Amino acid sequence: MSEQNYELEHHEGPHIVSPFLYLAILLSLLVATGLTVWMSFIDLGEWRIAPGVTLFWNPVVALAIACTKMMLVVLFFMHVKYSPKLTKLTVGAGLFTFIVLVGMTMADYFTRAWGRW
Amino acid sequence: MSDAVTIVNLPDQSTARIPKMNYLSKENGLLSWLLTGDHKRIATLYLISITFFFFIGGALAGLIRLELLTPQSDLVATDTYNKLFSMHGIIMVFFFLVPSVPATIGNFVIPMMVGARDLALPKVNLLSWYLYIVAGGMMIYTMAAGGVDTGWTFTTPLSTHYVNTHVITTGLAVFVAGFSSIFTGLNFIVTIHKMRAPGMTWFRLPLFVWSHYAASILMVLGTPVLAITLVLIVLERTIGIGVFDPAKGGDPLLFQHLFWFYSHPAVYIMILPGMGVISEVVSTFSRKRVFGYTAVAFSSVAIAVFGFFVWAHHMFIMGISNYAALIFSLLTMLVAVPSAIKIFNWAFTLYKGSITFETPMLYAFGFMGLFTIGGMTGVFLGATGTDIHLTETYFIVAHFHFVMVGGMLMAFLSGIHFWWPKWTGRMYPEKISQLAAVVTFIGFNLTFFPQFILGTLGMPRRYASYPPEFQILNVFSTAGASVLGVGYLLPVLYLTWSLKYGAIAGNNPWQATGLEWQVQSPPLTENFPEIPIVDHEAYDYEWLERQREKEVASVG
Amino acid sequence: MSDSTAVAHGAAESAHHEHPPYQRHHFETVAQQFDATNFAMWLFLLTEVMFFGGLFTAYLIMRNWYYPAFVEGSHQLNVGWGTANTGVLILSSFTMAMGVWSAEVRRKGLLVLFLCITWILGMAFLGIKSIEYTEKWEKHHVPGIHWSESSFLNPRSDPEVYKEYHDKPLAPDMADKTEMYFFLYFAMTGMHALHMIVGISILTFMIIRAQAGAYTTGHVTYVENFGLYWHFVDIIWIFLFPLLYLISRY
Amino acid sequence: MSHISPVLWQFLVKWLTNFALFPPEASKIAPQMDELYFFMVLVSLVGLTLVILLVLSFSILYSRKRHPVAVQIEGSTLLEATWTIIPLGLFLIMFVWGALLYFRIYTPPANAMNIYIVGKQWMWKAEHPGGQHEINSLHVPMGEPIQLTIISQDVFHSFSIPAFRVKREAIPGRYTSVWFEATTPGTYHLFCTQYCGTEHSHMIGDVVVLSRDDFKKWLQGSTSGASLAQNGERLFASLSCTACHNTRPDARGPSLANVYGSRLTLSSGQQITADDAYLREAILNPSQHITQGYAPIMPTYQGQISEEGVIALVEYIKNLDSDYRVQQTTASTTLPVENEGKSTATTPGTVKP
Repeated sequence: MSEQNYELEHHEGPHIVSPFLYLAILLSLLVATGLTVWMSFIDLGEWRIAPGVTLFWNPVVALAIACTKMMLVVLFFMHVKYSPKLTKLTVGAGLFTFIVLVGMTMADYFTRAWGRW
Repeated sequence: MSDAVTIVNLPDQSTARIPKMNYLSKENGLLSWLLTGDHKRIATLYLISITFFFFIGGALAGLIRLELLTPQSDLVATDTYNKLFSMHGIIMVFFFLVPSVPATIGNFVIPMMVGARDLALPKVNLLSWYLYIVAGGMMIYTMAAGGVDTGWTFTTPLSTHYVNTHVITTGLAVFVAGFSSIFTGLNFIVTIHKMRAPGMTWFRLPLFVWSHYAASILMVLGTPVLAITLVLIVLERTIGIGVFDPAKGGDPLLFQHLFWFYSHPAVYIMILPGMGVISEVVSTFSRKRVFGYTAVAFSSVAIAVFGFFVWAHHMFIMGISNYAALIFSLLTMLVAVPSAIKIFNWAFTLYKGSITFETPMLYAFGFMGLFTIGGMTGVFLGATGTDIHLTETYFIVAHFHFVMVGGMLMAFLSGIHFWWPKWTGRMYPEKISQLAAVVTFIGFNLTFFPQFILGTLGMPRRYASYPPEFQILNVFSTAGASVLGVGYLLPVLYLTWSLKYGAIAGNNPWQATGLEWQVQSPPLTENFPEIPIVDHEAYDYEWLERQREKEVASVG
Repeated sequence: MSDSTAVAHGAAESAHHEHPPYQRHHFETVAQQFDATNFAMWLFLLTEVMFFGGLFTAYLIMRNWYYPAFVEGSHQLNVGWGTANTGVLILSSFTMAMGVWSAEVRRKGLLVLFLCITWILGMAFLGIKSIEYTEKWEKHHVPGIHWSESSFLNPRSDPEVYKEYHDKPLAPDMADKTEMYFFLYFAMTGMHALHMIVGISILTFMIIRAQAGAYTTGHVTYVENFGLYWHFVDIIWIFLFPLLYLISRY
Repeated sequence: MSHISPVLWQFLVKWLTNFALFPPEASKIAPQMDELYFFMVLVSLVGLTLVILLVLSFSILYSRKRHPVAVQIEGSTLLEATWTIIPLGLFLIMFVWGALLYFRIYTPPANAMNIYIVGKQWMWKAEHPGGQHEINSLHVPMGEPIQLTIISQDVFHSFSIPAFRVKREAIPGRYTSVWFEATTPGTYHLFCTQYCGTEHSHMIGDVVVLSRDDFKKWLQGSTSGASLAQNGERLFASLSCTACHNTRPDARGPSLANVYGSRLTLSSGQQITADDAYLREAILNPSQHITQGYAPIMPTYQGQISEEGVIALVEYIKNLDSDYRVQQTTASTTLPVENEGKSTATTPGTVKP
């Protein structure tokens, strides 16, 4: 693990982020919200991977924007960018387990269609 | 007993006294206990509460075995029987096994093992106990009001639409108990990361701490999924939300996915802390560092990580996609390996040791044998083909009782005996406790081994009545259960006796190396007069020897 | 901040050093206390992620199965209110971050101001949410107790939505499944709103404490941790918004 | 002994006469399953003996009496690797072996005779294609592959025949299937192994394996007058399915002749094989299962037909290899409406052996 001895590792306490940066993040978040609403009214088309298996681009774009917004909030509002590795690892572990839950469950549902079972 | 067969090293009983200042004597009165932040007192509260629930669960188990003495359902009606096994399962899993070692022994020794004065969040620790009590109260209420008969797995749509027992209160009780376990796990992780004494690096931590760390990760990440699943069940019963209801387009298999996403890792929550106990005990009573420390440490973490990828092996015959079954089966095989690693490492810890056979060690031997059987039969069930025949029969009942009771309960008793002197300052009586260990082992095998054969023969689980040809083996099982009951009652009696009459233990009766053994027993409220600076690895018996020489020199 | 770190370093040298009043006895240093509680908060958020994870899994599976029903169910939601609410929540996240900043630079007045704005924005979110819920009730879109499928069997009966999206009538079996969409809509937004309510209650308590100057003495842990919680609730909404409101709006 | 304790004596006699470690092997798959099972038992025994031997011998050799001072050993990478790789290898063998078996048990051969099983609280209903109904029993011929198509009407059940080593969950709202080929005549246990409520332990029955001739006799003796497909046909007519699924050029629904087993393109563009599960879904949730080129106008029959009714319809459509019969029914007046699928439930179908 990353942190070793306590006193050695620790530094100045929480990093203080400039309010202007917060303001910039706020503006980008609002812009991203506008963008995601605007995009949702445009047909971005679809990708026919196989007969019957279609990927619509709209939800993909919407989720990509949502993920970007999440990253902005997590990194700056929640100070993860300035936090020790352990915090970053914690966030990573959360996302990873979340993806395992959703991904592996969905994997079952999708592969059911492959066979007659 | 001569010196050659025991390592017990007690102070001179004529002069020894329990230290006047200790965590038990610091403050008196009920309030000082109910409002305490001291991890040792909370551990004691937990110990009392889980023992209470263990005996309720045990009594239910006794009734189950009595009913199964005869093929007909003659002692109790079928629905009463269904309530008995449901509540036995719920109480034993959520109110005994999950909190058993972590919330009691873990709570008591982890802060001392890492060299801290307390857990990182004492109030959260106390909150966890209160949540447990609230949940336990709800469970008792459920029992008094007529019980629940869904089985501990709450299978939908049975639990949501087809039974009219107290599913809602039970669901909420388990929900609350889940948060109690989340807070315990969270507290451990923070403590292990942030509260280690100077010099206490990760690879100087006792393996007990490693295994609790792994179990805590599972608690923190797995339990909330169970919580939301139970919320959905409660909502389905109260306002008819249909996520799991096939009649409304919902999917009962989704419930299985979400439930087992927690409940499979939950078995590792139950067994990992027990494995930690065994590491400590085996090392102490063979006077040797644990063979392959890093391998044992990382196998705990591997179990925690892989534990999240295998849940659908509970659903092989339930109509999941066969491809998914394949993947989950493969991953199940992988998660079986770290357990094998641990077993062999413990066995080789004995190699060239200097072994004595006090009670904790006897329980640990029992653990190693029974857990090997439990683990191997898990592979039978993890392999897709044999799972078809064996699942949902008594084979699976025997399998998880070998792991949970033969494994975790043995480890729990081992740990309780091992840390009893630290906890109370007094020794338990050795001879009778050795007898109890042996009785438990025999009773256990007599109870659960026949169930493997029953399962292979095809006797389904959760049956109140069964075809008469299965009776013989069931009689054995019931006979064994009564022996097992004696084995569990004995420790309660003599441990209570020892509170007053046990020999004064002194600081380190086992001459163990853990930091918790270097302080007085029972410890001070703040654990250490001065936070220790750690300069040695775990299980360093040479360091211990040097310490003792130093002491002798300074006294002399 | 500077003198509290000095205290922290001092405490590291000797366990018997004078502690600041907010340092709990079992911690060696203030910094250790901050780190530990901060980390604990993150772990708690981890459990929250998994808590919502179950709902998201259910949502994704049902959405895949009953896509047409989810499309028309989603068209019944008001994008205007949804967008407004997203803006409100993002803004409240910003004011919360500013609140943490005020605590860090020890400006009591600013801290109270920002916490109050956050409180108001939180209430505004719940207000808008309740307007939306009322609308659902009036349209008989509350599954179970107050439910009717008529707007999906016959979209023309709802001219406002119809002129926007020209939805085709759903087949009866698919129209049944719109109930599933609203189950999940209410479960997910309800669970989110519950988190908002808890957050606002804590915030109320915090405003009183902040007024008394409890968080401007260098002890920012509490504000910082609450901020984490608040941002987390915001993030959940950031995902709920496109998933629930913006299905096939074109 | 017998005069010391008659009870104990009786018990011992009972034990020795009834003692069995394995259920009878009465299907083709059973010996294969048992081979793997024995292999696993063997591996477990070897593993267990190894652990016990290690623990015992070390306990004796290195007890404090004989070996007062422990030798500190760090560990051994070689040994760690050994007990990682060997168990892993063994487990992987079991995995592959088990997976092969699993696919065999859950992949019915094409020529299997299909019997429908409906589980409900607390009984098993079996529907033979010839129209024979059974409750809590199942008669099957020897030496013929039998496929079971299983569904539950309420909660999860599990259809288990230990002597055949097969088991499959009965799930509400979905067909599952399993197959076996019985090899030894006799009567075997049939269990519900998934906990399903109060009378769970009474949801048991018998599987009777008969020789082919006996089975034929049994079929004749238990006939209910109409075959399953004929019941289906009646239901098909009474639900007015023929109003759309007919052969007229302006028919609003596709013709169903020979549809079973064919490859269909749905309106979503997806290609699927029309199997039992598809037919069931198409009746209950039609809108997602519309064949390309047809409008999604079919009403849902959810809640209007019982599972047995759906089974009869599926069986009817399965056996529909020409439109002749449909035309006949369309032309003639429809039979009296027997809604709610009662048509099959009311037939005097229960035949006890």
